Parts: sequence; structure tokens; C-alpha cells
Amino acid sequence: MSALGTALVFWPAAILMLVWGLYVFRTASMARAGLLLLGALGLEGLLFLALASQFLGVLMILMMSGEMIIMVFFMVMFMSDPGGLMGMDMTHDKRRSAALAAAIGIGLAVLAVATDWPGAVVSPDAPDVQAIGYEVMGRSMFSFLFAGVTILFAMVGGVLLAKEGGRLGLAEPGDGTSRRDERT
Amino acid sequence: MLAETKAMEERMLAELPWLAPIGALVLAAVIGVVLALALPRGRQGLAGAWVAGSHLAAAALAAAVWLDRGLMRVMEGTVVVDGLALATTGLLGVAGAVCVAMARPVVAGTDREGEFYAVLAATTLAAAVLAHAADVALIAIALGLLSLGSFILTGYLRGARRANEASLKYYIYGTVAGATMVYGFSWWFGLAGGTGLRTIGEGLAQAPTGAVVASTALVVVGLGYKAALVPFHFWTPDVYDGAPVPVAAYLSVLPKIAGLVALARVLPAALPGDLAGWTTAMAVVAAITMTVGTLAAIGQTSVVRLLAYSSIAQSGFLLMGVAALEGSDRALPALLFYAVAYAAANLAAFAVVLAVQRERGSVDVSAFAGLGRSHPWWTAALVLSLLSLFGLPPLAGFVAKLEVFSAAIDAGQAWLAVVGIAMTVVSLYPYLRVIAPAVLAPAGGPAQAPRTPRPGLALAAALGVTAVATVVVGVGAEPFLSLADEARAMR
Amino acid sequence: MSAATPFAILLVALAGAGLVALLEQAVAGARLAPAAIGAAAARRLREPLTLPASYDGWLYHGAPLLLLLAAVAALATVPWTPGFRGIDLDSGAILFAAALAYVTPAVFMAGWGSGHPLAVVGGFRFVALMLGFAMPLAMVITAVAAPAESLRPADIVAIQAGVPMALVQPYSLALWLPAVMAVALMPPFDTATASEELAGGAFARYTGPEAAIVALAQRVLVLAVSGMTAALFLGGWHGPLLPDALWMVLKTLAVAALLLWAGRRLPRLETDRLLILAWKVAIPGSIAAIVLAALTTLLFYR
Amino acid sequence: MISLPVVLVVAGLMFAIGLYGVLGQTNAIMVIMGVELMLGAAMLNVVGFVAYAHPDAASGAFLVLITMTLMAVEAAVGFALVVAAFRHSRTAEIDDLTELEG
Repeated sequence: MSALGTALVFWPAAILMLVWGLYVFRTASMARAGLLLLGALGLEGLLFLALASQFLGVLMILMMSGEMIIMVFFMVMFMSDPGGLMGMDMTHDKRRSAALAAAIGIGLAVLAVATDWPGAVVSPDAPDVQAIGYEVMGRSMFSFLFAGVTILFAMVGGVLLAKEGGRLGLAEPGDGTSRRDERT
Repeated sequence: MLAETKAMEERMLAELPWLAPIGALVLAAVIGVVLALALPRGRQGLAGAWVAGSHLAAAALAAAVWLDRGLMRVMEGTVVVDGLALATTGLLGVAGAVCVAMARPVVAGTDREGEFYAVLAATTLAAAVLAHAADVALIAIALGLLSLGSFILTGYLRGARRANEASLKYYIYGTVAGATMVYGFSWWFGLAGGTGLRTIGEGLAQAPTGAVVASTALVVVGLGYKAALVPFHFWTPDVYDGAPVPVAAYLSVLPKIAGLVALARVLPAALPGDLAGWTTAMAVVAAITMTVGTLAAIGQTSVVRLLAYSSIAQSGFLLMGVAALEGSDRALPALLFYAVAYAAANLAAFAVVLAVQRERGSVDVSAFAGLGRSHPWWTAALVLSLLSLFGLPPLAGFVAKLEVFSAAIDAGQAWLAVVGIAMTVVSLYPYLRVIAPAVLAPAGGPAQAPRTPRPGLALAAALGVTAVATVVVGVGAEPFLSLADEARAMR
Repeated sequence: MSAATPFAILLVALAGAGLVALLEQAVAGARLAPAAIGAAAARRLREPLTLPASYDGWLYHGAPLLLLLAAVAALATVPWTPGFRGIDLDSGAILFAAALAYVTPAVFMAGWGSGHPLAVVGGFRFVALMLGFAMPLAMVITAVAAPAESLRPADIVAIQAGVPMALVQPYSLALWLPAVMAVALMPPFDTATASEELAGGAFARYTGPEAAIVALAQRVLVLAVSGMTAALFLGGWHGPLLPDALWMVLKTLAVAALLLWAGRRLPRLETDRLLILAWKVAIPGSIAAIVLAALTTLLFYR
Repeated sequence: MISLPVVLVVAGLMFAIGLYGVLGQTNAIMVIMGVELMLGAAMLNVVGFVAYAHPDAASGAFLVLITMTLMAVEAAVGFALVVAAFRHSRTAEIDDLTELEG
């Protein structure tokens, strides 16, 4: 992509991404918060595309849709005020957290501008799908396989924690995994 | 490119024997899940036996690889099989097996017993991989699985609200720290142009200092949180308190040692030659960590929380070994020896706490009163382990502390050794607060109906092994020290 | 990709949507009446916009636009002829799945934004459904991309010059068709939006021009998935005698007709049955499909 | 036009927004959202570096893939923990978790 094309996609997408990202934590409606996050991360995928990382951009756009829609689901299920109509305050330490986050953001930004980064590629470029494939199935094979194990145990652990009662039927009172224990 | 990749594939297949310990742990975890699915409820303990056996097999394989195959960089440099990695894997394997034995009486008969063992094995696997990893992408994902496994183990007793709360708190601290670390890795990648630690080391040596310091600080947040270093230690007491006691024992040893070993591998490799003054920074963190941990331990009434703060202080002592890595050749052996001594003593202490909790239903200091009359063997183990954590000669802790102090002095950080000695002296008080009532008070303690009459064979075995190790590693320290001397980290 | 391509794609979308509407009439057994389609659309556009009583404006108004965007983006990845394709990326086949993935948030936004309980349930149903069916969709794309060693749809068409993929991997086609029908909101997988279910489900509250956009987007979705099916499984533009573009159009319309016909004939299952189908049959099946595709590639394509 | 520092500044601000969410929100799921933004910022960094400094470094692309995996698995386990917490207390607010003294 040409430098002009990159700029034309990058600026609107980046600004919208930051604004939506911020509004995730400012809106009272949980459905909106989740969808704004989906929008922000989807726009990040668009930024990847603008920065020549085609495969990563497309993958990001694909993955975030699924992941964030689940997020929205959970938001709506587990919030006492999913529509944001009751005006519940869901923040704490508002001023301190904002100040700390702003300080860190400004610090990172200043450092990013001040540092003399290596490399001086004018127009963005990136390895293509094939090069990424050779990397995944070559040098980073071990890490890739290990990521598979990680996903397996995220699934096992997720089911373990979330489901009441095990594969072996509901828990028996007294063994510490049943909710009934709490009351006795 | 295809031919190149084919050659790479051949190489990687030929290098598989070096990964045998990791392979044993992978089998432990994956076959653990299969066994959990296949076995009937009454037989779920077999999954535990399988996992414990595979842990021991991993430790044995680590020794075999060291003796038989030698040390090398494998998997195109993303994995390093060196003395540090193999010694850590051996320790993790034995400690993990002890934790399975401790957990067995607690989780027996629960509704997802088999999965518990499998997740424990996966967590150990992640710790072992973290000790081997020489690539930041692998470190990131290994730390991810290590964290996830820890969260799951902490929250396993889902009926207990405390366990759930501890797990959620742990999760929040853990994911935030992990995300911060990945951000630091992204800058490292940008400065060096690769994700291998060796590439990063070469790149950072030429990079501007400001960016190096900032990104390294972000990385240390992630690894330091695993190792419970101050100021990333807040989760520790709550999590140990809320988790089942065997899980607290596990968390206090395996993820912590893995985090410290990862620091010991990452920092010297990525920041060669004391780049950005990281040794001094680590020394300062070590001093603060041991001070905060020791002082906070003084006021605790729950023995588990006391041990939690004590383990924070011990992280500080372990970190002394990391801080001395650039300045002294004795630092790495000292770190490893300290890790062995700490693991033995801490697991023994937690095993006694578990036994007392199961008999007296409480982990308060008051519950330990009169333990010496009713259970002399437990009390002996408790006294030995706590005094080893304190560093009384001739126990393992004494030799270990001697080693790290001399390494610190050797590296020109004598002030740190002074702080360490001062904190060692102070730490006697909290340990004595547990020991004194246990030994001196008359028999009895809080009269509560015993929940389980006997500790069970597995728990007794775990207690015996760790208590004996505490003594043997201290009295017969020579072979262990010479073995640790052989352990060299590869860059 | 020239400057005219976006307009060409829009033209294809509009013309194709009209053709799909005609096909719907044909499949329903009614007399073909192109004028009626135009009249219905015009009536929709003139209709006043009545808003639901309690609704979330951003989500309500955004949903039809997002649905249309997703449909057109999916359509743009379809390779029509060697010379004419919309977005031609190395990873275009993944982009197709990525574009379709945004149908889910669009339906959810429509349901939640309408602020009506049945519409909200409709949105939830669709999310649940797509969590199951998005996986086979993406995995089948991997399976058909394996022989071509490329994720570019045009390359996948090119490798089918001799034998269409439907003959090599019939199992992949069997997994693919339900998945694309579900994502294109087609019966019998339309438990979230059908008028017989939940009183119309997620899109029931839309009126006027917005309802017209929803109707258009649904037709474009059918066109996009039919076009991609023709490209990935039926050899795309390859065929004797006739020109490339005509072959592609014929194949696309044939697939669309088949899907619409199947939708009228098959009974509509309950959402939980569909989920069982997705998680217990389609996902394991698509993993097996990848393994088989890898074996096929190694045996016959190298 | 765009250059490397511009991308890094955008990523830095995104990281700060995520951190703001993590520190300021009381609901566990909102905290997860903040973490996702922080990880997204790290990915944007890597993609920027690949684009403008190391165009041949496929290992950077792999780091992004791994980060995406981390995002997914951490969110999965986080949701499971929230479900478990909700069973007990019908709430996912962190401030209500006060059983263990600090």
C-alpha cells in the first residue's frame, strides 16, 4: 500500500479506535461497551491492514468478532444494569486511575517519539502469509505446539470452573465444591 | 525456502530427545485429562498417581538428559536445554509430585478430581517450559499457561466463596501483569528485530537507554508478579489464604521458582553486561522485597498468611542470586541451591499446616498450640522447616543463605548481604511465634472434632520426603553444591 | 484493483440481490414478476420510519448498515473471473470469513437495539448459533485452501481447472453448506430472524428504508455465500465453451437456487438441536476434514 | 504521513486507555476488557515495528499470533471465573469481594 493510502486509512481508523476504546469505559450501557470494544479492536485490524500486515489484520478482524460478541453476552448476563438505564456507577478511584493511566500513556508516547528507533522503512512492509507460515511451522514450531496445549487447558479449566457439578454428577455436600457447603 | 524448512524439520526431530522432560510433562497433562474422563469416580486417584509418577519421571529424565546428552540450544534457538533449565525441571518435577501427594487427601472424591491433577500437571509443564524458553513469544505463552493453571487450581474448590474470590483477584493481577509484560516484549522486539533472547541481547546492546529501561521495567512487572516481588506481591496473602492449602503450597514453590528462573534467564541474556543497570535495580527490589515480606509476616495470626509473607521475603533472598548473576559466577549455583532448600522447607511447612487444618479445622497460630505433645513428628517437621526457612545451621536454609550472601558479596553488593542478614535475624520472630506455642504449650489446643482422624499415607510421605530433604540437603550440602556449580546458563 | 472496482462491486450487489429475489419467487413456485420486487422495494423506501418504543438508537440504526457492510465486503472477496475480483488479498478467503463474522454483531445489535424482549432473544439465539457454525466455516476454508497452498480465492479456483473441489472434498462441501446457510440467515437455520419464530425475531421492528436495507443485505449475503461456494467448490470460472464470467454467474445462481430450495424443503430445527449439530457433528467433522484435506494434498496435489 | 513513532504513540495511548479501564472499573468483565485493550496495544506496537523497522521479521508476526491466543484463553478463563463468582454472590463487582482481608 502506498504511503498516502496508509495515511488515509490509518488516521481515521486510529482516531476512531482510540475514541471508541475510551468510550468503552464511559458508557453506562453494557451492550454498547462490548460492541464499542469490538469496534475498537476491529478497527485495529484495519490498522494492521493499512500497515501492510494483511494476514494479521484479517485474522484480527475475524477473531475479535467472535471473542467480543461473547464478551457482550457476558456483559449483558452478569451486569446488574445492562442497559445503563439506572445510572449505576461502576467505577472506583476514578480520578487516581485516570491520572495514573494518563501519566503512563504520556510517558510511553514521549518515549516513543524521543527514541531513535532502528530501521528506516519509508513505506510499510511486512512478511506475507507464506513467510508467516514458514515461521510458524519452522522456527516457532515448539511455541506453536505449546500454544495448542495452552488452549486445551483453557478449555478444560474453563469448563471446570464454570460448570456447577462435575462430569461425575452434582457435587456431594461436604466435599467443598458444592455451593450447598456454603450454607451448612 | 521449502528445502530449508525441511532441513529444519530434520534437525528439530533429531533434537527431540533433549525435550524428553518436557515431553513427560506434556504426557502427564494430556493423558491426565484422558484418565479423568475415562476413570470412574472412585478411581480418579489413579489420575493423580499417573500425574505424580510422570512428574518424577520428568525429574529423572532431566537428570538423564544432563548426564547422557549434554546441554544445547534446540528448536532453532527458541528452547535452551542448559544446566539452569534441567536443574529447575528436576526440582519442579519432584516438588510437583510432592504437591500431588499433598493434594490427594483434599481433592479425593470431589467432582472433578482427575481434571485437578491434569491442570496441575499442565501448570508444572508451563513452569518447566518457562525455565527452558529463550524466545519471548514462548515466554509469553508459557507464562500465560502458568497463570491460567494457577487461577484454575486456586479456584478449584468452587463451593468455597473464598477460593473463588482469591482466584478472581489472582486473575485480575495476573492478566494485567501479563499484558504489561507483553507490551514490554513488543518494544524489545522493535529494538532488536527478533524474538529470540540472543537477538534481543544483541539488539538492546545498541539501543537507546530510555527505551531499554522502560521496556525492561514493563517485562519485569510480568515476571516479578509470578515471583511475588514487591511491589507486585499484593495478591500473595489473599490467594494463599483463599486457595486450598496444597494449592497454596504449590503456588508458593513452582510458579515462583519458575518466575525467578525466567528472570535469571531473561535478564542476563537480553541485557548483557549489566545493561541499563539491571543488577542494581534487582538488588534494590530484592532488598525491598525481603524487608516488606519479613516485616509484614510479624503481625499475622493465620499461619498460611504468615507463610505467604515469609515466601515473599524468601523471594527477596532468591532474587539476590539473580541480582548477582552478572557480577559473580557463584550466583547461579547459589540461586539453584536456594531454590531447592526453599522448596523442601516450604513444602514441609505447608504439609504440616495441611495436617493441622484437617485435624483441628483451623490454620490460626492458636490452632498450633500444644502440637508438640499430641503430634511430635509433625512438630519436629514444622520446627525443622521453619528454622530452615530462617536459616539455622546445619539445615538446608543456612547453607543456601550462606551461598547467596557470598554470591552477593562476590558481585560487589555487600550492602545487600547486610540487609539480608538483618532481615534473617528479624525473621526469627514470626517463625518463633508459630514454633513456641507448638512446642511449649500443653497438649490440647482448640477442642474441635477432628475432621479426618489421620493424615493419610500420601500426606505423610510428602511430609517425610520434604522434611528429610530439608535436613539432608543442609547436612550433606557438598554434592548438591558441586552439582549446582555445574549448572551454567547458556546465552 | 482499479478505482472503478468498488462501484462494480456495488453494481454486482444490487443486480445480484435482484436476481436472488427472482430466484426466491421461482423456488416458491410463484410466477416470476420482476416488477413486483421493484414495487415492494419502492414501497418500503417511501414508508415512514416508525421507531420502536424503547430502543438504543446507535445500535438500532447501526445494525442494518453493519449487516450491509458485512454482506458487501464478503461479496467483494468472491473471484468472478481471472480479471475481475473486488478485494484480492493473499488471505482473501479468511477475509470472507471475517466479513461474515460481522453478521453476528449486526444481528445482535438489531435485537438488543430494538429493545423488545423477543428481538433480544432473537439476537442471543443468533450469537449462540454462530458461535457453533463460524468454526466449521473457517476450518473448511482451511481444508479447501490446503491443495492450493494459498488462501487467495483466485488461486483456489485456479487449482480446480481439472477437478472441482466438490468432487475431491465432498465432506467439506457437506460441512460448508449448512454453515453458510446459517450465517446468511437462510431457512432452516433462521430461528433468530424468521417471521414464524419469535414474531420475526431480531429484525422484526425495522420499518421503511431500514427494513429495505436489511432485506437487501440478506439477498447480498445469499449471493456472496453462493458465489464463494461456486468459487471454492465448483471450480469458479472454469468450464468448457462458455466465457469465464458466464460460467461463474451460472454456477452462483445454481448454488443460490439450491440453497433457497433446500431452505424451503428442510424442516426448521430448534436452536438447541442446531447447536448440538454444530458442536457435536460439524466441529469434529471439520477437524477431520482438515486432516483428510492434508492427506489429499500430500497424495494428489504434490 | 505515517511513521513508526506515530504508530507507537497510538499504541501507547491505547495501552493507557486499557490501563484506565483496569484501574477504574469495578466489574470483573470490564477489567477483562481493559486487559484486551492493553494486549491489543502490544500487538499494534509489533505490527508497527514490523512495518517500519523490520519488514522481514516473521517472528514478529508470530508474536502477534501468540498475543491473540493469549487474549482468547485469558478471556475464556476469566469468564469462567466470573460465572463461578456470580453463582455465589449474584455479582461480578470486584469491590464486593471482601471476604479475604487485604
